[in-house]
This record gives sequence, C-alpha cells and structure tokens, in this order.
Amino acid sequence: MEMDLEIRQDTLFVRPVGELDLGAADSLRHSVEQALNGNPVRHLVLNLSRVSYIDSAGLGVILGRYKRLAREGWRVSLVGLQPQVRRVMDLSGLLRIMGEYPSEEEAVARAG
Amino acid sequence: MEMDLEIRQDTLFVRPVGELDLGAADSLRHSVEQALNGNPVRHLVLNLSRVSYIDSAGLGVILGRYKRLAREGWRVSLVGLQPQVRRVMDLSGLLRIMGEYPSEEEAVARAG
Amino acid sequence: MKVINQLKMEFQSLPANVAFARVAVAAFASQLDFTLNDLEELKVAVSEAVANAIVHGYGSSPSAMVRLSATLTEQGIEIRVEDSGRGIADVRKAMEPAFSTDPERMGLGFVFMQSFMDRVQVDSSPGKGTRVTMFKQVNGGAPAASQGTH
Amino acid sequence: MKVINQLKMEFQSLPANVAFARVAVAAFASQLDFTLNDLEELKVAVSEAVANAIVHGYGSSPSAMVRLSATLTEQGIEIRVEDSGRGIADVRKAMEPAFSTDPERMGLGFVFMQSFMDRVQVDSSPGKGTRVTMFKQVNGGAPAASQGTH
Ligand SMILES: Nc1ncnc2c1ncn2[C@@H]1O[C@H](COP(=O)(O)OP(=O)(O)O)[C@@H](O)[C@H]1O
Ligand SMILES: Nc1ncnc2c1ncn2[C@@H]1O[C@H](COP(=O)(O)OP(=O)(O)O)[C@@H](O)[C@H]1O
Repeated sequence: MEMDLEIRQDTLFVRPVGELDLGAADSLRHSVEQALNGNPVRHLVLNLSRVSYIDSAGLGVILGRYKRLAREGWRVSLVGLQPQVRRVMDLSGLLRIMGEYPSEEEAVARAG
Repeated sequence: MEMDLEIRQDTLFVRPVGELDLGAADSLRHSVEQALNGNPVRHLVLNLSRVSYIDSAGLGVILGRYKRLAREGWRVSLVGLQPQVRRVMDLSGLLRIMGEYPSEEEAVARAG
Repeated sequence: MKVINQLKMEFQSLPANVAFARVAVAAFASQLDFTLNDLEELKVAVSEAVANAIVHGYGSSPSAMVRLSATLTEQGIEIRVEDSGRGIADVRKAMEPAFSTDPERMGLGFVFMQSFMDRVQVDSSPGKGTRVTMFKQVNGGAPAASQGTH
Repeated sequence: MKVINQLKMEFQSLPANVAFARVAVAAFASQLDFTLNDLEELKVAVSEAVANAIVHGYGSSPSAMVRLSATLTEQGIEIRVEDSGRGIADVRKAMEPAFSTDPERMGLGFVFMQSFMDRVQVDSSPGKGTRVTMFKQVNGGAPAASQGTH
C-alpha cells in the first residue's frame, strides 16, 4: 500500500493512503516494523487522514504495533480519523486505549 | 435516472446526472420525449456536465432525439462533455453532427 | 419476498480479492435504496466474511475459490460467503467477541458482521467448509423477522 | 501466461446489472497496473457485451442469467461474457459498424469493444447463445499476440 513514513527526533509518523484491509495489512505491518527496528522510536503517530476504509485486518496491524510499543512504555497516537474509520475503531475498543488528536502537532505536544 | 429539465422560450434544457447506460436509457428517453411532446421546442440543449459515463445505449437515446428534431429542422446542442463522454461521442460520430458549446448560454446564443 | 436481482460469484482465495468483493457487493446493493452509511457497513461485513474464508478457511492456498452470492428483495440484501476449507468445530465459541485461533488477529470479524448486519448465520462442518449467511434490511423495509423469513 | 487471479460470476439479465458488471470488472482489473483511461475503456467494453447479452441474447427475460468471467495474467485481463440466449446467425455481419437488428440501437457495441480492447472474439450458435471473449493488455505487458496466445 502507498504510505509516507517520517522520523523526527524519537517520533515515527506513519501516513498510509487507501484502504486498510487484509490486502494492505502485510505491507503496512512490514513498513512500520522496519522503521521501528531501525530507529529509537518512543512515539508512533498514525495519521489516517487519507485512509477511507478500515476493518479488523487493519485494526490488527495497529493493535500489534501498539502492543509492541506499550510493552516498553511508549505511545501510539491517532490523527485524522475519517467517519468510517472512527466508527470501526470505536467499536473495536482501540479508540479507548490510544489517544486521538486533531493534528500531528497536538499529538506531539501532548505526548510529553 | 436523476435529471433536471427546463424550458425557456423554445429551448429545452436537459441536465442528466450519473451514468448514461442501458439502465438509464429508458428513463432518459421517456423524460425527454414527454417534454418534447408537451412543448413547442426548436432547440434541445443537452448539458452533460454531470454525466461521468456514456456508452452506446446512452448515445442511442441522444441520436433518437436528434433524429426527431432534425427531421423538422430543429437543433440539438451539447454542453459540458467530460473526457470519457467526449471520447465515446467522438468515436460514434455524434460529435460531428451536433454542435458542442462551452456553456448553455453560448449554445443558445449561437443557435439563432 | 420477491427476488429483485440475483448475483453469484466465485474468486480465488487471495487477500486482494477482499477489496474486490466489498466493492462488487456495494455496487450490487446500491440498486436498493441503502444509505451511504448502510453501504459502508455492508462493505465491512463482506470484507470480514471473505477475509475469514481466505485466512481461516483456506489458510494459504490461493488457488482455492471463495463463493459469494447476493440476493436483493424489497426487504434488503442477503449475502452468502462460502468456502470449502477447514471449517469451524465450535461455531458458538468462534463467534464470541475477541475469540481468535490466530494470535495476530483480533477476533472481531464476527462482531463486525453482527454489528453491521441485521442477521448473521454461520453453518460449518470441520474439514468441509463454512457458509456465512447475512441479511441487511433496506431503509424503510419491514424487518425480515416480522415477515417470517428467518 | 501464469494466471494471477480469477473471477467468475453470473447475474440476472437486468439493465441495472450493466452498471454493476462494469464496476465489478474495473475493481477486479485494478489489481493490475492499468491506467485510469484503460479502466474507463474496459468499462465501456464490458457494458456493451453485457448489454448485448441482456437486450439481444435474452430479449426481455429477466430471470435468465448472464455469465461473466475475468482472468488476470501478467499480460493483461481476459474477459468472457456469455449468454444462453438467441445467438447470432451471421457474426461477421453483426460485427460490422452501424449494423443492428434493432432500429432503436446504433450498432456500435462491437465497434466499441474492438476499439477499447486489444482482441475481441465472438462465438455464437443460433438458438444456443453467444460468448464474447476480449483481452486488454496492461501497460508495458507484452502484446498477447507475440506470446502466441490467440
Ligand atoms: N471461514 C472460516 N473457516 C474456518 N474458521 C473460521 C472461519 N471464519 C472464522 N473462523 C474461526 O472463527 C474465529 C473467529 O473469527 P473472527 O471473529 O472473524 O475473528 P478473527 O478472524 O480475527 O480470528 C477465527 O479465529 C477462526 O478460528
Ligand atoms: N449476445 C447477443 N445475442 C444475440 N445477438 C447479438 C448479441 N450481441 C450482438 N448481437 C447482434 O449483433 C448486432 C450488432 O451488435 P452491436 O454492434 O452491439 O450493436 P447494437 O447492440 O447497437 O445492435 C445486434 O443488433 C444483434 O443483432
């Protein structure tokens, strides 16, 4: 899947584009894992503003990364949830365990 | 199919919305015929700016109305062709027999 | 329950076909008067059922075929997703929220199907395969249950 | 010609299914690297073949089923549209531009299929039905003919 990755200080910004389903899951998981492995990341900011669709396969990838970071005390923040994405994330309970912010800047500012 | 019909003086403006295929053909044909039957129309302006798709079934409806009007010496003008629509109309030869104009106003102005 | 339109399809057990299946079903369902929100919900339910057939039913055998059928009536759409794969030994347990036989998955597939459809039925025999039958009522249609059709 | 993905479907002979069929095929084809323009062309070709099956093949019997299959290879997509309807007595004549047995129609269906696809083959027997097989090459794929596959 198309996606944009950026590391600034200890924060990894992931900005996927498209639909987060079973067809996209492997590629998203792989890209994020690679970035986490190569860098000392303490905060993952997932910008989903260009994600129009998500289902349990996409949620699974996000939860998996959350578990990995939370284990070491680091954070995962969500930004830019479109209505379908927010609804499905809400139903799954993921919204309750990850912070949602109106912008990447606020996610970074409040992470401290 | 969704569509907007307007009569001003002796001109009938038809503004269909959506995709002009076999599924839409009957409804388009019916609406235009009804408007032609009830009014002294000398000029049909087809505004296709909200038509994203056309195929031979849609062209057939347009050609049918053209034949009816041309028989009596009246005109059919085309406005707002999107790329797919222009391409298919061009291939069919219909573009060569009907005038294409940049706006409804110009179609009316040049019809005189 | 007069049938308005009927569709049957089958496609290879490939992850890329999850997106295909939900787009195709939404295009078919849009012949009824579903809201955009209804169609979004249908898409998730279809994706979950098809993903399960691919991941759990067939494991990794991409040449196996997933079957999907859809029937439109005035009441709504009935969708069936079938595989001839591994099957489910304990359907009741499989449908519990958060239950998954795969540690990488969330166990929310059936939860989403049940949240987003008005009726979900699972028939499965171990070693033979699984069939998920789901119904979604169209806005203003009478509830399927009150028509005596379940 | 390794098959990448395969789809078979059948649906009722209803005008509304022309739109369904072209959306479904475009969604399936988008797994290959087709341009948006290629997908627009595919949509027209599929619509023409499906409309012919509905209008000419089956006349007005909505319960009859149109069959459509699609196969993706590295070279492109092959699409088959089949009906078990009236059939065509003289295929060569039917394919001539502007030829139509229906005065209300333009006789451009086969013209569009041929303009928008790289290969079109029609097999038909009167009283038995018609099968249209079309191939569209994906950008950069080798032409199917040079692979000795027609
Ligand atoms: N088509 C199927 N074939 C075999 N097993 C299935 C199928 N669908 C579901 N299951 C079983 O039911 C369990 C729960 O399914 P589900 O709620 O969709 O969660 P998940 O897919 O995340 O595991 C799966 O983990 C699997 O063991
Ligand atoms: N599936 C079919 N079954 C029977 N006859 C067909 C079929 N497809 C095409 N034909 C015949 O071929 C003719 C030409 O088809 P086409 O070029 O698509 O033009 P049109 O559909 O506008 O008539 C049709 O008028 C019809 O007689």
